[in-house]
Amino acid sequence: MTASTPVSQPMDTTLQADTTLLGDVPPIVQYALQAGFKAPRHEVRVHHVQPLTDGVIEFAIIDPYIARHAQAGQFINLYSHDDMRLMPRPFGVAQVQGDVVSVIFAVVGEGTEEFSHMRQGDTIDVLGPLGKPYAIDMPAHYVLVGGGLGVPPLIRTAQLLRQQHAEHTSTDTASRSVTTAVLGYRNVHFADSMMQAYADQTLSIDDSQGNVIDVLQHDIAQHITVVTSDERGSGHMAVDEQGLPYVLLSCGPHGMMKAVAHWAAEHHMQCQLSLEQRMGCGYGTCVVCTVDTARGRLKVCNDGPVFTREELGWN
Amino acid sequence: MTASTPVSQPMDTTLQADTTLLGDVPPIVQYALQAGFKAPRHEVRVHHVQPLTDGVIEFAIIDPYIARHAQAGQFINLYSHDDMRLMPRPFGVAQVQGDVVSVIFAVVGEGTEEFSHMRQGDTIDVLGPLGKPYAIDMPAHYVLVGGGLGVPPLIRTAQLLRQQHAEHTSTDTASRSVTTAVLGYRNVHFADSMMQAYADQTLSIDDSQGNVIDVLQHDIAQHITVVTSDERGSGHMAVDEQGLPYVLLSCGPHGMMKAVAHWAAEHHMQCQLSLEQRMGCGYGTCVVCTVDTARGRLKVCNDGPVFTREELGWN
Amino acid sequence: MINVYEPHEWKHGTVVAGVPWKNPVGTASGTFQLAAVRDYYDVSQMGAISTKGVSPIPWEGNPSPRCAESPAANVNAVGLQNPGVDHYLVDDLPKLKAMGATVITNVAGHSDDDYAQVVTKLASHASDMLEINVSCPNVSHGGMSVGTDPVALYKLIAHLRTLTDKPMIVKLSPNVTDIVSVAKAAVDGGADALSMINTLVGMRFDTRTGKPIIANRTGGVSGPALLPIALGFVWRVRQALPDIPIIGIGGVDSGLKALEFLYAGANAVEVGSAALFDPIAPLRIARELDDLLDTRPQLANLLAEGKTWK
Amino acid sequence: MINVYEPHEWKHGTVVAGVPWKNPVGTASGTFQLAAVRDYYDVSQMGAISTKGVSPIPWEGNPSPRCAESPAANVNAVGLQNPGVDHYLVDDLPKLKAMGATVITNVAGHSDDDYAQVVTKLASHASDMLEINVSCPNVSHGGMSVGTDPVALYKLIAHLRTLTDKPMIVKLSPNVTDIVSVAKAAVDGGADALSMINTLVGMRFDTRTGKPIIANRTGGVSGPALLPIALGFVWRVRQALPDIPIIGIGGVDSGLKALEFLYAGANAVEVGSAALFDPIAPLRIARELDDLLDTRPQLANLLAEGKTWK
Ligand SMILES: Cc1cc2nc3c(=O)[nH]c(=O)nc-3n(C[C@H](O)[C@H](O)[C@H](O)COP(=O)(O)OP(=O)(O)OC[C@H]3O[C@@H](n4cnc5c(N)ncnc54)[C@H](O)[C@@H]3O)c2cc1C
Ligand SMILES: Cc1cc2nc3c(=O)[nH]c(=O)nc-3n(C[C@H](O)[C@H](O)[C@H](O)COP(=O)(O)OP(=O)(O)OC[C@H]3O[C@@H](n4cnc5c(N)ncnc54)[C@H](O)[C@@H]3O)c2cc1C
Ligand SMILES: Cc1cc2nc3c(=O)[nH]c(=O)nc-3n(C[C@H](O)[C@H](O)[C@H](O)COP(=O)(O)O)c2cc1C
Ligand SMILES: Cc1cc2nc3c(=O)[nH]c(=O)nc-3n(C[C@H](O)[C@H](O)[C@H](O)COP(=O)(O)O)c2cc1C
Ligand code: FES
Ligand code: FES
Repeated sequence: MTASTPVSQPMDTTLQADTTLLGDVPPIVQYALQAGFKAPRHEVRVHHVQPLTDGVIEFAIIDPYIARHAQAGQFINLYSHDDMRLMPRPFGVAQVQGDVVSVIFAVVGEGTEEFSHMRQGDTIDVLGPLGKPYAIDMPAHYVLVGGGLGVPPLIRTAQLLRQQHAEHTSTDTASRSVTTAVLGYRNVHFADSMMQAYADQTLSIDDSQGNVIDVLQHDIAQHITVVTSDERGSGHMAVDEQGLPYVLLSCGPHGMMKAVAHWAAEHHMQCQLSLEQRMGCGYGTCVVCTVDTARGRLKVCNDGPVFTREELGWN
Repeated sequence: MTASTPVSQPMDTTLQADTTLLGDVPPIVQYALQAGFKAPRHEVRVHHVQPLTDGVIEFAIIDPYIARHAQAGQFINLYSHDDMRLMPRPFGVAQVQGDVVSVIFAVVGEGTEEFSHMRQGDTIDVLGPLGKPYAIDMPAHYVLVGGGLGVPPLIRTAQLLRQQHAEHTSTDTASRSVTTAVLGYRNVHFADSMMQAYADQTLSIDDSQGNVIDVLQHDIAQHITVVTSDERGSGHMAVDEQGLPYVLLSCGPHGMMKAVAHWAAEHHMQCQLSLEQRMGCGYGTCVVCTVDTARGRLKVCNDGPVFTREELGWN
Repeated sequence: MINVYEPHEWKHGTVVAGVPWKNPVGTASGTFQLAAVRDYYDVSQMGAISTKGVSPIPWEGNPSPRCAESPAANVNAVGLQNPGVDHYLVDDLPKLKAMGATVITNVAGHSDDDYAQVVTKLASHASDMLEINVSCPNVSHGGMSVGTDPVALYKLIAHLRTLTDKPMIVKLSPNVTDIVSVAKAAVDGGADALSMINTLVGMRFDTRTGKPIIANRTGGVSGPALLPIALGFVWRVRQALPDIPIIGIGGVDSGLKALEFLYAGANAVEVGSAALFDPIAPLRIARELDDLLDTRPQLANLLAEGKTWK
Repeated sequence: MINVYEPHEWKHGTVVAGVPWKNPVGTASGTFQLAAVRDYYDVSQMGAISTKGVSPIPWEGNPSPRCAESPAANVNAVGLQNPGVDHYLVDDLPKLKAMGATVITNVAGHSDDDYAQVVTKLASHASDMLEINVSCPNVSHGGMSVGTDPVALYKLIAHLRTLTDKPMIVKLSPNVTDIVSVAKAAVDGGADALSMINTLVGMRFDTRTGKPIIANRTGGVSGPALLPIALGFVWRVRQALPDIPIIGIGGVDSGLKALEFLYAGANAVEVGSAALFDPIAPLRIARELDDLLDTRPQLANLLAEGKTWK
């Protein structure tokens, strides 16, 4: 039996336009884009690997495809060279500069150990960008609350907010968003300088000084005005001194995020939280990475990693 | 319960003397030698990787320990970097130059494919030298009959015979051995030049011209005199024109070696043959690599790979 | 490198239990979610698509974490989370058929009645084949226990046989002493084909806490580590049952490994874990096999006729 | 890097079924030949040495080739080649004892009578423990078949119990539906300890010829690929039998993996395939574990008393 069917197009029509990268990416990515599909797992080169502090590494790859597509809070899978370690290692995209995409990770196990020893020019397999991003379209005062290795995806978020800012500035000053970063560390404030490049204000604290709730309480709470949001009929809404609604975006340890969600609820702020879960695939095919939500057991990798406070029922 | 026993010494007392290498080898080898043991699996650097002909690679490592110990016809295990491929890849030692040990292999599967892409300075794990060597102590006219990838260990054998020669030359010309190499190839005569550096005479042939038996028949047979070997009482013995007894050493495809053994029997030559078998460990612990002999099922890896014609019952 | 996106004229199709497959490579159940995979390649190009196990009502599966890594393997305990057969019949199934895919609906149950309900509902729908999963190690009732007991299995399959005319594949568990008696029970009960293997029971521990990594504690081991074990099962069943179509599953991550299953006696293969590590792996494997079969005309001829061989 | 050659004061010994081990790491049967290994390290430093299976008369094993590679695994079909118990009693056993090793004699048989002969001969010799191998997949009679049938196993072990006072370990097969019932049969029959797992049945094919690589066709799968499966078996038996000493086997190639077995409920481990790929692996693993236990005093205390834990 011989069958022949022309390659059909995927449903997601937003993918179809992007054939501009054809020259710069590996052939397999070119072919995928030409056919109107997302890039599959592909091999790229390491741009640099640099320790930021003890056991925390900035790891950068050259990947024009991911560079162009990585939205706020999205992540990428890195894969080991050793087939003993087949599973994906997901990391939030921390920054994009030209074609260079960086992540920041802690060395915690075999995979991150291996990656930490890589050097410029080495090859590595990657898949992404993956996951549902933070919603940052609405003009707002975004409060980015990150803890430890939850900070990196918020840097990328601040970077994108700054880009929106730049694009809007000439035409529509009224709808400019503002970004305040609130970062908590165990000790060394390893990501402050990166965040400062994009956020309007960067506040940070480490375990010897207190935690992010202390910062929110001390430096944000006093600027909040609670207004009645008629439009949505949802009751109260926190706005800043310019009248911009506050939106809290968070990523960090589970306990911290629960406290942050609680604080946001108390202060009538919208709140989006980015979760972690052990993953089998990272792109939505294995149903391994679930979290219990108000809408049932959802997949962290592509129903999330970003969920609203309401979805998680964290009140 | 706490127990303490001092590290005991191994039985093989020949190992104990060799502590002269301590400075040049990896720490684990140093420790082993100091304690009087054989070197375990250890990591070394690749010296060079060079194609000799289509799909045939000369692969050289820097390993003073193996360089010093590799006897005629012994082999080493190379190990893949990919833990999907855990098993040893055994290769006959082809040449030793200073601290550089080379093997010559055909790219036939995943492991040899991987090794063929390695480059100077890369690391690789190795164990050896392994196996029972050819017996080449007796002054004799050694006829080294190799076929294809069976040639490499005979190069090392010729190299050692040449060394013996050099050592004996000043004192005892009567007992100098002579070496004639008879090599068969599929097409390109890739090892002739290496063999010529050590053998007194190198004859070779490829499939388009004939086979090694043709060479033996045409170039060796006429020089044989069969004498009665009273000493041994074993009847007839082939000697050359100088009266040196002929000893045939062979390595190559199974069929070729059987024919060679048969030819040797017919011509009253002693004959030692080096076998191949799939191996689990290569050093004698798993009993995976057996061959049926007159003495029962023996291990190719450390009862061999070299067996006499009589042991194999190849008459 | 094969360009899996370029239109391809399949050279070596096959027929499994009467159903034509474009090529002998399907996706394995539980490792294919249409909504996720369709963005990566044209899924209709696969030999067949085996869906996630479908149960009579929505199942929420096991708590997280649900997986752990292991050498050349992963261990998972999803526990058959799925939105239920009714949802499946209005969502994935019609979408897959509209795309031109050959569909194997994987059927899950906690009891004989569960299986019967799903099979009954599917009988009148467009699914090309059914795959009765009696081998999931991650559910507490039904699942694997039916698949390890020849008597119970015979009874179940014989009952399901009365409920459907669709080609029925029974998916076997490797967690058994005697696969041949289980396979025979399935065939005697009316199975049109067998697929094997499902995952082996296994687990990993966190060496910091000393506790199992997976919330369910044990899970199912899949991936390349299974390969020799799965080949052994397929070969033994093929020796005992020369005629039943067999779909080989376990550790297939290349065309060469798919080929090994054909030599072991399988008529086709399904690709599971490999798809977790690269979305396009199943199609790449199908294309690799299509080329490998060019140089094995005898095998390709048998395949084309949907025959088995030894 | 640990220097395994330097004299070492073991910090965390244990007691298995009353027999003191210097540390909880032994060699696994069939992967240790004294004549080969003694040149690489001081074998008396191991927790215990489990010898190659010993049969009543010399066995010649299976034809070659006897092994194939597989992802993170090897497949072997040695078929218990060994020079027989009489040779063992005058060669390996006295040599090992003279070196100060704790010796586990692995006992092989084709029939109940074979096992009984070997056990009887060993009863009066210096072997510290016996390990009854009822789980070898590579012999046509006896071997695995006894180990997969609880009734036959009970009968065999109960009989052997009458022939010896030595601590008797029964080595279990993973090729079973219900390991717990097999384990219970062994314990009821009089086993003092269990070791698990032996190899899983598996095979590989040569994709050039289409034929099995191993002459015996099927073989036993061992190596890292087994790890999660072996951990699962140990854990399940430990849940069911809280008190029987268990020796965990399967894929141990580091101190951390040995530790996982202890967390799963094992009292000790044996190292098999890892020794095939580096002669000194068993001793390295023992040393790694000795250090890891320093930071786990609770576990180390239980070990020291030869207790089990959950
Ligand atoms: C969406 C997402 C984004 C993430 N972003 C970051 C980041 O920006 N920076 C960072 O340092 N870490 C991040 N993590 C955690 C990171 O994925 C793990 O630390 C990493 O996978 C550990 O790999 P390993 O090989 O070193 O550990 P091992 O323990 O050897 O890994 C074994 C397996 O467990 C998984 N695993 C282990 N720890 C975690 C974990 N905490 N979360 C999920 N899977 C885990 C691994 O992915 C792998 O499959 C993120 C996780 C998720 C799910
Ligand atoms: C004592 C000895 C000396 C050898 N010397 C040489 C030599 O000097 N040059 C050379 O080219 N080859 C030599 N060989 C053969 C060489 O070991 C194999 O070609 C090589 O292991 C194939 O590895 P691979 O990963 O490419 O093949 P794969 O097929 O991927 O290997 C899979 C497994 O099968 C084993 N295997 C495959 N073919 C053979 C074989 N022919 N013999 C033994 N094991 C095999 C591998 O070692 C490995 O364990 C020798 C073999 C032995 C036993
Ligand atoms: C995450 C995951 C989920 C699975 N879910 C199912 C399932 O719902 N039904 C089923 O029959 N098999 C299921 N399986 C088993 C696979 O279909 C397949 O039999 C097994 O993984 C072995 O193949 P592999 O080695 O290619 O992964 C699942 C496997 C994985 C890894
Ligand atoms: C080459 C080889 C030979 C073996 N021979 C025996 C044997 O004689 N008796 C036995 O009980 N187990 C035997 N085994 C099984 C091992 O002892 C062990 O149970 C198995 O290999 C799993 O452990 P591993 O993953 O550490 O190798 C053998 C294993 C191998 C690899
Ligand atoms: S990790 Fe596979 S679905 Fe989320
Ligand atoms: S290969 Fe292990 S004994 Fe020869």
